[in-house]
Amino acid sequence: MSIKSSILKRSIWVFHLNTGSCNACDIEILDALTPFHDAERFGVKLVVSPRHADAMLLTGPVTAEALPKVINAIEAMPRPRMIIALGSCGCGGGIWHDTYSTIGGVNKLLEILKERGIVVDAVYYVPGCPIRPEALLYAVASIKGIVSKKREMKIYKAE
Amino acid sequence: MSHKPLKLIIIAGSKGRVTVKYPYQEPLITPEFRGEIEIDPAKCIGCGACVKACPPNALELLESEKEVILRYFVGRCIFCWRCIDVCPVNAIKGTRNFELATDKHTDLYTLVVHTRTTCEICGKPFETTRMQRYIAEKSPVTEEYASICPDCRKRLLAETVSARRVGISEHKE
Amino acid sequence: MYTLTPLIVLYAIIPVILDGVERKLKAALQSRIGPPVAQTIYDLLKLVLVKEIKTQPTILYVYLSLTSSIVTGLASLYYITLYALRGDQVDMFYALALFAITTSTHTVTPLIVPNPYSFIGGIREVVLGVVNEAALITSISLYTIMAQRSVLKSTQWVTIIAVALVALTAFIASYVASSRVPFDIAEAEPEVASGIFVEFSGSVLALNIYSLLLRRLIVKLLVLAPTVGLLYGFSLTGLLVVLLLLPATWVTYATVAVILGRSRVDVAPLTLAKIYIALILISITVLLVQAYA
Amino acid sequence: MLNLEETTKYIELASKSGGQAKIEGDTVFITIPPDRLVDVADTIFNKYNTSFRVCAGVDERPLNGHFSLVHLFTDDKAGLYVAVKTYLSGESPVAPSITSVVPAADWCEMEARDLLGIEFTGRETYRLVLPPWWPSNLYPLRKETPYNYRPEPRLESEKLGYSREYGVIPLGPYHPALHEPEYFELYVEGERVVDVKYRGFHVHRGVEKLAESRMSYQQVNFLAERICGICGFVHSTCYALAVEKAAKLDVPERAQFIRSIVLEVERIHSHLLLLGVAFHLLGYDAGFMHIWRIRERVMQLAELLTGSRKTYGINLVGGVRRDVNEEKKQKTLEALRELGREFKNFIEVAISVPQVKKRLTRSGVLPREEAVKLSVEGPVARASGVNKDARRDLPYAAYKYVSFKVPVYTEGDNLARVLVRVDEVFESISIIEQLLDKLPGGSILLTDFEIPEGRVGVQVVEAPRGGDIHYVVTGKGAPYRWRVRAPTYANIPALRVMLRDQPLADAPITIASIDPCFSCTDRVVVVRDGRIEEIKLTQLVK
Repeated sequence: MSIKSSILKRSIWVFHLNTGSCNACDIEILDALTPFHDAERFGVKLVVSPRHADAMLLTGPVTAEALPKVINAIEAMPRPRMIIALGSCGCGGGIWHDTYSTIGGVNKLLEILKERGIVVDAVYYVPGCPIRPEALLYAVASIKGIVSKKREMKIYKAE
Repeated sequence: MSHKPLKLIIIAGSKGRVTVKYPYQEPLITPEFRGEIEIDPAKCIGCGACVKACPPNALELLESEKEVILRYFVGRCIFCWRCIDVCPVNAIKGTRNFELATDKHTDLYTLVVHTRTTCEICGKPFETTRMQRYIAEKSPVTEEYASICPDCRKRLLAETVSARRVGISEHKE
Repeated sequence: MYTLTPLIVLYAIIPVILDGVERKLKAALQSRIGPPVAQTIYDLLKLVLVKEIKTQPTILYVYLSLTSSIVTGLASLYYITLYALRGDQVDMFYALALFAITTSTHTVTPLIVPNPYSFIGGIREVVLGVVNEAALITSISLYTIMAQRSVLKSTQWVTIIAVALVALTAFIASYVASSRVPFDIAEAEPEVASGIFVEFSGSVLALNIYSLLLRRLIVKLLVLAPTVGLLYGFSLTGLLVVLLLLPATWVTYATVAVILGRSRVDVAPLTLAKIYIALILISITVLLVQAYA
Repeated sequence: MLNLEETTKYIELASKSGGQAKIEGDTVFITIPPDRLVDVADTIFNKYNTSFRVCAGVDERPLNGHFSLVHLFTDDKAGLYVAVKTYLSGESPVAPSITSVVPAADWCEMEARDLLGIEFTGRETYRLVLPPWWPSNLYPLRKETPYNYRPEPRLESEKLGYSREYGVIPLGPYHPALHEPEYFELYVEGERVVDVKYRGFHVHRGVEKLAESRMSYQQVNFLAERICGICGFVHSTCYALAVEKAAKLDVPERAQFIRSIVLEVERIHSHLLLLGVAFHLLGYDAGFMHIWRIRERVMQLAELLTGSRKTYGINLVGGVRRDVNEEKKQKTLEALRELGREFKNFIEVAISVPQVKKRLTRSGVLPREEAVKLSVEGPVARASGVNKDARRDLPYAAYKYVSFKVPVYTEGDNLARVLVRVDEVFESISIIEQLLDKLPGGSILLTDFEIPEGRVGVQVVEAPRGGDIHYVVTGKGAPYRWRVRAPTYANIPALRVMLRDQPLADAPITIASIDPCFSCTDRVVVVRDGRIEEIKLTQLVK
């Protein structure tokens, strides 16, 4: 098992799933592949069919129109499948988290997937508006266990 | 077929490998970069100015009987730093931190819990303790009103006015 | 006479490693670091490990055709090696025949899958393949025949020209057959989503990629063996020279692929056909002239 | 700046057709009865040769019990905005369609029909906006509809229609050639495209409604910026300028200069981005990688100037938030010099690659007359010999202080569109250098001003993809109505012309060559054949 997971971590093929984002995250994803950042160092490869993908780079707040296609795309991924929610839209619905034509981010999507019995093995959240390419690299590195997680829930008591 | 395409090799050779070995090296980041915000719980008075200014509602005030919670959801933050501009007590400061990736949704929250005072008269939950002190410091004149909720304040005013008119105060202690 | 089993195992591994080298080189030409050399191995292993989605009813046939393609490929490698050792052209013809099977099975695979993109990609590959395989086989057979006779001893310039032309044709054909840019129009990702591989996942995809890499190895050896035979001679050392030249050839092909763009599906086969026919006709006429003179 | 005899003809036209006209700044507001709309539009568009920008429906029932429909033209030669307004009944709004005289008005009329329930006569109407399952009597932009009411989505995606004689190649919604969810159906004969159906607009996020309801004036800047992640600063600038025009604020010159500088930085990054993608689509990945390597410098420059690589977030109504000091100025100039040199070196190599050259020339041709008829925008128009550029024709921000060429090509093929962008990169570099050189002193942000209600502001900003137009009606603390029309909105109909009779292999590069920015366009959702259901209005009250 440990061997298997270590091999899986060595090659992460990602499918870029734009669910109605503003393009900023999407171009930063492409930017992460280009010479200055070069995500391919970590065995990341941008594939163009969900059938080939190990992880789904989900950008955007999931608009009502894109929802059915998004579900199909995720269903088409082989197990183990991972969703990497990018940007403030992907993680929390972003600036339009409560408008009439979006469903408001990845968490709602996960509920819908659960209802339909589509299993997602892992979910990663990468905040940023848009994400820096480095933020994506950081996420990949933490998936591979190169860096340790920094952010955790903080609760302050102000008297 | 010209020889020009071959120049690519020269260009690549002259450039070498430009890749920055992040996370093993420092990222390409300028001092200007707007990253995650930090709320200083020692300064925050829970006034909600930042909440009003925040375009994506990443900052929210959750009010309950006993306490007011300022909730910062970095997962929805657009890093515009408007909250920093509007904060009356400079409790919010910006950082250059972008390494926020996590696998737990709850990691993305920061909560600042404020206790509430209750109105001296009607006993309804009212502004945060910090807020009250802040107001008292800012304008000592309103000292006696600072701990009374707006509706009670209105009633008091009405009563005092009518008292002046009619001569007898209907306000019984 | 020689036991070649370890060599076959080597052949099975070489293309995966050399592909890693190719990716590294590509990255270098794009002024970035690129993946580790072993990346292709990781990718293939990963693909074998993930749960594949068996959507296609025809998946079994896909498995069969891909496996047969790989097996025949290895067999043809065996005969190429024999040829490089002994210089017996019959071995070469066996190798070519087997390679024809390899290519055709690999080519029809996408046509088995009922998916518009795979179908387009498949048809494209067939169109290009028909032109190119013909040229490849003819030119290499001619090349073999010439390499057989020790033509370089003869001082007749016509022969030299003929050999040169045939060799050129053979090399072009082998480059095209390695389905790299500008002739990767079957896999042209942006044009037909992920080309012929679109419906495949998991181990089928792994098999498909592997058989492609194996083909790349074969087409290079197909031209290297006669060349070395011609210039150096057929022997064990000759074989070693071939194996040493292999990485160099691979890198050269890769470099060419980086500095060029993708040709268009309706243009590529026609232009190729013209070039091939011209070259082969010239060389044959030259041979005939020489024969009757 | 604007000469009277130009404006008089519009005033006469208004009075002739039983309406009145008033002039505010560079905008002519004409109000006419609905029955005269078509011939007025005909005169303005076809006789005066203005360019049609967009039409916007407004729900003015809370103010005066009417709906209103505003058609926006720009007289580029005179530097005039022309807004033609008609009042429609508040109960059952019906307007005459002007598509017979202005074909480009097709989409925006359907948008008004679906978002506001305005019916149009004299044209075939179809359910254009919103998903197929969207309730027919639920109009998001009507004031009584809450911005956050979500009908239960139905999970179905529809085909556009089948063709017996031709093969159908679906392109998208998720396709390597499109980095956004869009759906084209290419009808092919062998490898040749015979017809195209477009089914886009997956990126509708309800921006306009959101701005009217939840947001405040200053917040909308950040919303506008997120209409599009590539040309976002254009949108926020356009919005800010429109509001400032409506409220008659005079913004500090320095702020205007900084806006122009950042706009040009954005243009450079956007053009380089497109060139890179184009090379990738032509299978020349080295081109993609190197162009983006060069582009990275611009991204860092943007971060240095604004604090973010994209969605800069420095625009406010009344000015900007980040200043340019001497050190930044020097760094910028140095970076631009370096950029210009590298780009020049590389683009020569890239264009000389035989396959790239061959496949760009004479593919995806858009003839000039088609370009005029569809009133396409930006590089697409300029590559087809239509010489228009809002920076020169309707100068805004600080563009009146700089001199620059507007590259125009006549071939109208993909190569022309690429070359226009290549030239514009160099122009932008020189513009920034001029602006930095002339940068005036003073403050960068106007403080304490108020924005009166009921004013109207129209503004065009030349985005990397063409003219972007914002129409703002001011309200209480937030825009009463905010209409955005992104350039791609005007360019997509041209794709049909470009793609027809092209080899399938060229479809992706041709689609990319208009530099489609769907997230700008898709504040609405187009549906050709939607099954429509009724819902009780009582369900709305929640």
